[in-house]
Amino acid sequence: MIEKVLVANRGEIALRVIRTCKTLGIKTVSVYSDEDYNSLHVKQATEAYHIGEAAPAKSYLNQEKILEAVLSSGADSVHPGYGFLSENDDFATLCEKNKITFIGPTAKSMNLCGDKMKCKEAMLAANVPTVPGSPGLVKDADDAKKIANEIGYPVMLKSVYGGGGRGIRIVTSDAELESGYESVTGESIAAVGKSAILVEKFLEKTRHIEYQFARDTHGNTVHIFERECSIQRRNQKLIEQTPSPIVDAKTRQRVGELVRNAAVAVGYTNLGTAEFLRADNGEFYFIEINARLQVEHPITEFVSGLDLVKLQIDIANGEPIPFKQSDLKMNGYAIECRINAEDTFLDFAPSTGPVPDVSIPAGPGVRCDTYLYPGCTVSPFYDSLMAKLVTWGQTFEESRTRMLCALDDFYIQGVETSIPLYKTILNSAEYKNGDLSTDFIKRYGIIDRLTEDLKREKEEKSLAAVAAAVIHSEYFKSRVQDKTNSKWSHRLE
Amino acid sequence: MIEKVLVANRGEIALRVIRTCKTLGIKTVSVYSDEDYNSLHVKQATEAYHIGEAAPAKSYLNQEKILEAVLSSGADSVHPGYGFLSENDDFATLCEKNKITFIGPTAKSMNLCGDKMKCKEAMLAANVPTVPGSPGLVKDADDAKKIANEIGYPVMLKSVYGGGGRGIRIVTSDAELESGYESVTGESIAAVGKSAILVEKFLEKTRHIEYQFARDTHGNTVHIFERECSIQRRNQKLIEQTPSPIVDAKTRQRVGELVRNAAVAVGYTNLGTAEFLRADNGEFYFIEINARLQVEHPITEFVSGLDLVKLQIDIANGEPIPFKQSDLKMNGYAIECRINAEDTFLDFAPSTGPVPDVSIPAGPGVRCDTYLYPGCTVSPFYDSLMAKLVTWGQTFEESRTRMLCALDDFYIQGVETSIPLYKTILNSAEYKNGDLSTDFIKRYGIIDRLTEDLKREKEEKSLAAVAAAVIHSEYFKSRVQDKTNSKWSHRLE
Amino acid sequence: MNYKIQDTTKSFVAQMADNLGDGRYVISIDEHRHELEIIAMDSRGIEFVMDKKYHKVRYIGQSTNEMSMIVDNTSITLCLNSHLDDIVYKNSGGGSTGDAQLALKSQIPGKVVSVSAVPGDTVKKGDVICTLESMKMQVSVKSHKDGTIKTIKITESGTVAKGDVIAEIE
Amino acid sequence: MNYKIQDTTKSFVAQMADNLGDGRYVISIDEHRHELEIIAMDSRGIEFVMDKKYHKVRYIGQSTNEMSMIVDNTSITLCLNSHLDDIVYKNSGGGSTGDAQLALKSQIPGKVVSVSAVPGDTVKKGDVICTLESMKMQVSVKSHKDGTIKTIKITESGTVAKGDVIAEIE
Repeated sequence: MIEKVLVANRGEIALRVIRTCKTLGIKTVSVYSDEDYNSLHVKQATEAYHIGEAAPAKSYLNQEKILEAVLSSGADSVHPGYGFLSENDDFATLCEKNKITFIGPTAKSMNLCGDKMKCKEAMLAANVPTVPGSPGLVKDADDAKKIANEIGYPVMLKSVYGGGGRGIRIVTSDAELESGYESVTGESIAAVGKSAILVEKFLEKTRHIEYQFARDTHGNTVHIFERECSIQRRNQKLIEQTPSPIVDAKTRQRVGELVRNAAVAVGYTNLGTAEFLRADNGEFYFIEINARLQVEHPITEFVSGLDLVKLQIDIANGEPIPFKQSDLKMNGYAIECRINAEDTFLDFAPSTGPVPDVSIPAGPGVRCDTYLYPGCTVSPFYDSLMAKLVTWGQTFEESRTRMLCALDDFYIQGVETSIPLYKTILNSAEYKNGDLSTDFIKRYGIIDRLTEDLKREKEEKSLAAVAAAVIHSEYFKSRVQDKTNSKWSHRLE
Repeated sequence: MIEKVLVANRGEIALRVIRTCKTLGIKTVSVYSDEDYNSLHVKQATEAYHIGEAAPAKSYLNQEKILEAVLSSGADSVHPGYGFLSENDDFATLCEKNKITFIGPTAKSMNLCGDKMKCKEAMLAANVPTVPGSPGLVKDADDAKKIANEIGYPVMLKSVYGGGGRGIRIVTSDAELESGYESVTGESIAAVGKSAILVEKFLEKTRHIEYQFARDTHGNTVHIFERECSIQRRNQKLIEQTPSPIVDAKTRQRVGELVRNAAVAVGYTNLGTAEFLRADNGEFYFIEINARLQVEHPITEFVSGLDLVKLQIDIANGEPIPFKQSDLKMNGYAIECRINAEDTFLDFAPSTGPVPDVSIPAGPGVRCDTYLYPGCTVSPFYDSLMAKLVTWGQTFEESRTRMLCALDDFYIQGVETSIPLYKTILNSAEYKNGDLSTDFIKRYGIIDRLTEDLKREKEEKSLAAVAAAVIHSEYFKSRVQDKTNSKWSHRLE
Repeated sequence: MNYKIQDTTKSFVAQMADNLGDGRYVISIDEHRHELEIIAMDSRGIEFVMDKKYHKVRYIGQSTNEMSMIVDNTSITLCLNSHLDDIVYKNSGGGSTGDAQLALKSQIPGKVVSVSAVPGDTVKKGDVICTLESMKMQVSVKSHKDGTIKTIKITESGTVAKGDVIAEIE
Repeated sequence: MNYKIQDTTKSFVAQMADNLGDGRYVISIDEHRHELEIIAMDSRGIEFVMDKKYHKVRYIGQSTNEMSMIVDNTSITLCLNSHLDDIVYKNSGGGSTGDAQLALKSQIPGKVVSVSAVPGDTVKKGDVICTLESMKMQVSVKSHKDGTIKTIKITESGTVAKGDVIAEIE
C-alpha cells in the first residue's frame, strides 16, 4: 500500500498530486531546485527535499538526486506528474529496481509507447488505424509512388531527418511526387548529409481528439471519454474541451473501443491517453499514447466525477478499477484554458518575472489549478504554464460563459499572459459553433481579431485611464508643491 | 426580460448573484453602506450606488434608498439575496407597485409564508404534516390535557410570550401537565403581564432536513432534493450536507411530494425551501417555508448541476422551469461549512476586525463563496458569515476528506473562526456515521473534544513554535546589539 | 491637458474640475463632467468609482510624455503633454526671478536617471540639466537661468532628496 | 532558554546551536539538534523548513515573558524566561561599570508603553524605569545604577529612537 509519495515535479501538477494524497491520508515528499525554495509545492508537502540547481538537468531531471530523496525520506512510491521524468523509462526502471512504486505504466510498456515505429506496428496488429502511409521508409520514388496510389493523393513526403518545415513536401499527383521526392532528398542531404523518406497521407483541417483511458493490473480496461484539444499554437495545446462537439455517442463508443484495444496492445497499466487525428471526413487515426497524467485531465474529472490521481494511486496499489465501462456517464461540459506566461504578439515568447499581485477566479463550476500566489515568481527555467483554468457547465454555453467570466476575473500582474487570446477565441463564432481544427488560430485570423479586441477594450477603458492620469498628476503636483493638501489625506495608504 | 439587476445585499451572496448575472450577460447594480465602500461587491458590479450609513436600518434595510437606486440606475429587477429585505413583503409590494421585478415569490405568497399560524393552516389543509399540537392557543389546563392525550406525552407547554427557555416546560404526564401549566402561566405573567399557551408534541433527537423547491408562473413545481442541516448552534446552521444520510430514495420521493404540495398550498413562485423537523422515529414535520435563496444553496447546485440563481432569474422572467422532476438526478455528495467570524469558546461571540492576510482553498470538488480578500475587514455591523466552504465528492467520504483538507488550507488572519470546530466535527465518529441531530454539539460534547484537539495540535506544532521563538529572539538580539550581522541578511524582506 | 490613447484613435482634453471633499472629485473630460470617488490610493495605483463604476488602476511607469497603466485588466498607454516638467521648472525658480540664484535645487526626491550637462557647459534657461525618476515618473529638471555650469552635484543612478542641489550655475 | 507551551504540559529547553551559513541553522531543543532553513523572514513572521518540513509563523505579540504566534494555522502562546530584558539591561550599562553615567539610554527604538518612575524617585540598580514596545515585543528598561531620578525624558505613548535618553539618574 502506498503511504508516502515523492512527487518528482514542481508547479501546479505537484500541487495537484499533493492535494489528492492529502485527502487520502497519504504523506507527500516534494523536491525542489534552488529556484523553487519559495514555491507552494515545498510548503504544502509533508516534507521537502532540496535537489539541486535551477536548470532541470541539475534537479528535476536528475534521477540520482531524486532517488536519493526517495530513499532518505522513506517514500514508497514516486508520482512523476507530466513532463520531466514522467515518460522516461530509464527512471521507471530505476524505481522498479529499487522496489519503489512508480505511479504510471511499467518501464517496458512506457518504452513501447515511446518508440513511435514499434508502437505503430502494435496498433496495426490490434486493428487500430494509424495515419495511412508507408509502414516504414520507402526504397525509392517508385516505391513512394506505389504507396501514394494505394492511399490516394494528396500525400506528404517526409524526411525522418527533417523538421520545422524542412524536408517535407505535400504532393497531389505522380508527377509532383517525382519532383518532390528529389527535392526532399536534396534538402535532407544538404542539411544532414543523408536522406530517409516516409510517405504519409496528407490530412487537411484535422482535429486533435484524445481519449483518457485506464487499465489495471488485472487486465480491466476502460476509456473515460474523449477530449478535443484542437486549439493549438506551434503544436502546443491551448484550450481543451470535453465532450468534443463532433463526437456523438456512437462515435464515442466506437473509438473508445479502439482505445481499449490500443491499451491492451501495448500492455499498458495505470492512466494513459491515446491521441488521434480526426480527419475532416470523420476518420480517426491513432497518433501516439501519452504514458502519464495529462495537463488537461481536470476536464475529464469534471465530466466523469472521478479523481484521476486517486485512480492512478489505486491502480498502482494493485487494486482493480472500481467501476465498469458501463458505469461511466458523461455529465455536462468542461473547458480548460492553459494560462501561459507568454506574449501572444511575440510569437508566444515566454514572459517571466515577479508576480506582485494575483487574483484567482472562483465560483460555481470554476476550478483553477495554479502555483501562483501574490509575490511569487514565474521562472524562466521551466515551462510557461502558470495556471489551468477549468470550467464546467450543464450545457456547453454555460461552461463557455463561465470561462469568459473567469478569464475576466483572472488578474496576474507582472507578466504577459494568454488570457486576452482566449477571450477572443471563446467569443468567436467559429469556436461557439464547434468549428475547430489544429490550425484554428491561423485559419480564422485570430491574432488580428485579438488586436481589434484589445483596441476596443482600450477604447472602453479610456475615460477611466484619463481620469486616473488626471488624479495621478494632481497628486504628484501636490507633492512637488509640498502642500500638505488635505484633499489627498482621504483614504490614502 | 431581466437585463439589469440591482442586488439589494452585500457580502458573499451579493457576489454570488453578480457572478451568475455576468455569465448571463445581465448588468448588475450593487448598493453599499459607508462600511462597505471597499467591498468586493462594489468592485465587481457593473455599477455601484452608495445608500447610507453602516447600520443596516440606514442602508441595506432602507427601502426608500434602495428603490431610489433602482430607479436612478434603470435596473429592471431586484435580487434580495438572503436576510435584509429578502423576506419583507412590504418591500416586495413596493417593487411590484413600481413595476420592478422582484426576484422571488409574490408579496402575497411571501406574506402567507411569513405568518406561521396561517401557513400552518394552509399546510394542514394540504395534508402536509406539521408538529402535532393545539391548532392555536389552548383555553385552559383541561383543554391542554385533552390535546396532550390526543398527541401523546411528552409534550411542550409554550407561552407565546416566552422565549429563550422561559415560559416553556416539557411534561410527561397529566399530573406534570397540571403543575407545569400553572408555572408557565405564572412565569409568563411575571415576565410580560399576560399568558397565552400552546401545546406541542415534544420531539427528542430531531434532525433539521429541508427541501429545495421551485415553482414557475405556469404552475410547474419541482423539488430539488433535501439538505440536512442538523449541525447547529443556537438554532443557527453551521454545517449542511446533501444527500441526508437517513433519506433514502423512497423517503426522498415521498417527502418531496409533500414539498410540492406545500409550494402549491401557499401559491408560491420562484425558488423556496421547505423546512422539516425529522423525528427520531422517522416522521417528517413541516416547520416553515423560507421564501428566498438559502445560504446553503451551493450544496444543491453541486449535486443537481443546476445554477439556482439562473433558475430564479428564468422563473422571474416568466419562463417555465426547463426540466421535469424526473429529469433531476442526484449526483454525488456535497457538504457546506459556514465559515463564521466567531469565537467558539466565547459562546460563538462575533470576532471582527481587519483581515491582513487570507488564503482561500481551491482544488477539485472545492468551491468557496466569500467576500474575503487580503486587506479586507470583517465588519461588526453585519452577520458573521465570512465564507461558505463547499466540497463535492463521488462518495460521502470523498466530500468529507476534501472538506477537511480545504479547512486545513483556509488561512484567515486577524479574526477567530469556526474552522477548528468544523475539523473536530468532521473528524468525529458520530459525524462520519451520519448520527446527526440539532443538539449534536451538546449531545456529543464537541466543545470539549475541540479543546482536546486544539491542545494536540499545539503539541504537534510546539517544536516549530520553539524554533520560531529562538530565531526571533536571536534576530532581536542582533538588532539590539546593533551588529550588522550578515547571518540575518539572507532572504530577509 | 491633452491625453491620447496609444494604439487607438481616441484623444481627450481633461482636467480636474472640482474637489467635492471627502475623496470626491469632478473631472472634466472633453467638457463632460465625471464624478469620481477615491476608494484607495497610493503611489502605485488608485481605486475609484467613476460614474458609479468601479475601476482599479495600477501605474506601471511614466516618462516625460507617456504614462503606462493597467486599467482593470487592460494595459493602456497614454501620450500626454508634459505639464509636470513645467511645474518642477516653475518651482525651481525657472518661472520667475530666480536668475540671481546660484544653486539649481531638486524639487522632488528621486533617482537620477540621466545627467545632461557637465561643468563648463553653457546653458540657457529651460535647458534640461538632468532627469529624475520619482513615483515611477520621469521628470526633467531644467536650468532656472542662462549661465555656465560651475559644478554638477549629482551622479547617474544616485538619489537626491528634495532640496538637494543638483548643479550650480553662474 | 526555557519555553513552555501554554494550554499543554509541554516544556522545552532550546537555543541556537549552530549557524551553517546561507540561511541555515541548527537549533537545539531538549538536546536534539534540528536543522532549519529560513525561506523568508521579517519582523512580522518567518517561514522556514525544519527537519524537511515547511512552517509559516506569524508573530502576534510578546510581553516580557509570553510570546504569541500563529504556527501554520495554529495559535500558540509560549511562556518564556525573559532573557531579552537582560540583554537590554546589560547593553545599557547595567551589567558592568555604568555607575558613573548620568543618562539611561534606550538600546532599542520603540514605543513607550509605560513609565514606572517620576523625578525624585529613589531607584536601585535593576529597577524598571519604563517599558518599551518594539517589533511587537515588550522590553523593560532597568536602571543602570542606584540613585535618584533627576529627569524623565520620555512620555507614555511617545516613541524613542535608539540612543535616546530615557532618564537621568544621579
